[in-house]
Amino acid sequence: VAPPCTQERHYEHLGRCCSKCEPGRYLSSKCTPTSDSVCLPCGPDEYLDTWNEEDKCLLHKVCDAGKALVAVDPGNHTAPRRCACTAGYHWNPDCECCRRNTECAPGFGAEHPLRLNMDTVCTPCLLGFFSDISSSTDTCRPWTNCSLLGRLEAQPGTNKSDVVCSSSLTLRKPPKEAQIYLP
Amino acid sequence: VAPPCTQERHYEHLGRCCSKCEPGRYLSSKCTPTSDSVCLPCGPDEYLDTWNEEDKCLLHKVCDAGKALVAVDPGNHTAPRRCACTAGYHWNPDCECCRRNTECAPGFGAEHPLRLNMDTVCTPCLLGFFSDISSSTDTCRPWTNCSLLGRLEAQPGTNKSDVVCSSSLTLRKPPKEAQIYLP
Amino acid sequence: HLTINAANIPTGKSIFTLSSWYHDRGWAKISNMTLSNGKLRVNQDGFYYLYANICFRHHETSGDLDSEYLQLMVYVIKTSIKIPNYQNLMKGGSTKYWSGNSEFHFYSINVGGFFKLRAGEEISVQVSNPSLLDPDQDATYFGAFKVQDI
Amino acid sequence: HLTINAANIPTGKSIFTLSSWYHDRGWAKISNMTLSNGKLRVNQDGFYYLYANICFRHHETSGDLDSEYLQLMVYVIKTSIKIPNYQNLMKGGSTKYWSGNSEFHFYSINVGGFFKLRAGEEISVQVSNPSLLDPDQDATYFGAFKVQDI
Amino acid sequence: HLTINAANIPTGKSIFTLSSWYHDRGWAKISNMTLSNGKLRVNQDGFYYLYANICFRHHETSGDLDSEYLQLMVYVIKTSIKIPNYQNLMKGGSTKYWSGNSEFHFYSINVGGFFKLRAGEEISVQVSNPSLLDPDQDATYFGAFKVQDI
Repeated sequence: VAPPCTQERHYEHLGRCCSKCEPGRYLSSKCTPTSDSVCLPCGPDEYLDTWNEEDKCLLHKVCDAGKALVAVDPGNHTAPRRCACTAGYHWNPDCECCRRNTECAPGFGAEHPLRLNMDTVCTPCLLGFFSDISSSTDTCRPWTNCSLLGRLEAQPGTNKSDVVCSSSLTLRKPPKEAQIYLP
Repeated sequence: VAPPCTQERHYEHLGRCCSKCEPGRYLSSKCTPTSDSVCLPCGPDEYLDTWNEEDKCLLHKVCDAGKALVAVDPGNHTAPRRCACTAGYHWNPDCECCRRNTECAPGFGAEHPLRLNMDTVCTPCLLGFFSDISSSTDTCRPWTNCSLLGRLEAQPGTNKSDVVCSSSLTLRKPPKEAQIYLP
Repeated sequence: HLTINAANIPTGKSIFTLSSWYHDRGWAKISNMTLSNGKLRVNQDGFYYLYANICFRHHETSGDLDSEYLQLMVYVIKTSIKIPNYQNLMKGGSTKYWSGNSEFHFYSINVGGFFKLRAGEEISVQVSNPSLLDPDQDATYFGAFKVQDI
Repeated sequence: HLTINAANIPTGKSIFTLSSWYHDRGWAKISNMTLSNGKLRVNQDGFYYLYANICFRHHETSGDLDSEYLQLMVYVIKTSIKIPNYQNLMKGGSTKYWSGNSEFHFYSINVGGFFKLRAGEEISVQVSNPSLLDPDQDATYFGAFKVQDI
Repeated sequence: HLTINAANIPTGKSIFTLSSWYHDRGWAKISNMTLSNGKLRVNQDGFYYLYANICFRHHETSGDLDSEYLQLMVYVIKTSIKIPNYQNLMKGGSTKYWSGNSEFHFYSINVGGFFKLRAGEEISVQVSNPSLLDPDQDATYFGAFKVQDI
């Protein structure tokens, strides 16, 4: 029974059903009436990631440090290299270049985990948290717990500022179980 | 008598005197020993404004709003489209682009009628007229006639400023014929 | 030689594959190749010289630009039914500062190169800031001609 | 391939049809086409690849520019005895800000395209700001070569 | 068609003759001409169309530029064993102001021209600011193809 001429792994040539080259190899010469395709391995820095009848392999792209790119996957003969922007930058398809990550204004924090090659996602600080700086990495921080320090709250916290504890020490000893910080 | 082979409407081909195509049509095929030229009409957005032996019509230019151009004559199959700069701008052949119209400084007025696509022509304000602004459209304005308002002239006008009438009313009634304004 | 279809310039500023070209009016013409939804398809294997000329322009009457800092780019890309994603053949352009106080800005890019192309492969043109494209036939065009057989 | 006649660079800044090219010295050469007062005339119908490279430059020793805001452009145009006015085949260039405090400014434009030309048609080159033209033979030139018959 | 060898981009900013090109991978290919230490040697007399596309780029992560005022240039030159020093065939480029507060700058140059070349003559490419060269194969390349015999 003639092997099925599946399009994914075969091609038709001179009325014959010949085998394509596997990923990582290119078609050096087509099949002949008497012999099947001749496939040769891709050269340095080249790849082909599909069964193919290409007469040349594809060149790996350059993860150009001069464009703030780093290789996140070096790729090999059968898989393309993948690049991403260096920390603090994200890939912007409009300019096809690495743009500075957005800084979250005071009152907002950077959502974690920070995702490589993606812009910062800023979320407003929830009640009990604050951020008093512009940053593309810092999350909102919890308000200081004055009672833990045996102090009184002199000024309430906002989403942009920490609470201010009174300077004088209260005489009462702080309760044990209150040691754990708010999440 | 063979028709005269006038250059304007005929061309010579294979020793014959053949007819050119009229404006709006192009020469689809030249004459042969046995048949005259074959002319076909121009396609959409195309024109030919002369008797011709062209094998293709000319493309109408684009009155590109993105360059502040508007079509003053859309043109048709036999006449080219004509563009002009939108109001407030004039065609500058140096940059082949629409430049802002010049603003006439105080003491000068824009000559009317304003001509489309041409730069402002500023002329100094004549005696009795003034302009106290920079404008690419305003003409010089006549001095206010204090006597008409039954006032006295507190300050004389200049080419850049109006006369200033005294605030107090004079008792004398203004003479009738002085109603008409200076040209 | 294909010229931009002036009536169908895309808006927006993100990278856009131009799909609407004239092939039969003015300087535009095509032979031995086919144009299908903006892609110039190769019918005969051969060595071709590819070229593209893209003009960008902005006049103050169109209102302010979103940003005065622009990156105006052209990418000539190759796609083929056999290989899924596209490959960049040529790129050109410039970062630009188009300040608000000038009434008119203009910039043109030209790229060209000699490539081995197979029947079935398709050439198309991507640009940044498509809404700034100059629609004149002498401004924005691309093309190819065969120089040698393989 | 025609190179600019360095001895005959026009002055002034308005658009100017360059009429003085070398055709027989340095890299300049001409065959199967004729040069008459700056126009490259086609003698044989055919498909030609046309190209032009124009360089502009200004050194402070030449004094201040009238304006620091410039539009440096090239237009490759076609004229023919049969059709009165000229047609723009290709254009390129850029608006530029050449600030006074830099001593030297330079900018080059390149355009190219594939056109069907008829015997009798003429190609010529217009530029803006002719007095800023770089007179070197490797800087300012234009040319054409026939690729195919019609 | 030769593309820049990304692994071997020279540093520094003075004019540099590029000597390291790919000739056999990606879009790079060569036939009827030979590449020896970065020079493209002509084997057959003929009329050739020469072209070069050079891209420069700078990202703030590479640190500050020595100066924000740059002159980014390409020179395509011809050398031959018979004539000692080289001859400039084509040049292109621009003076640029790449201000520190932009995170990314990019600029591309394209030149092309039709030249009569003799067997034994060699074409090479000089650039200014080599450390700013974009190493992508679609960005920095040069090439030639023969159009006619002499």
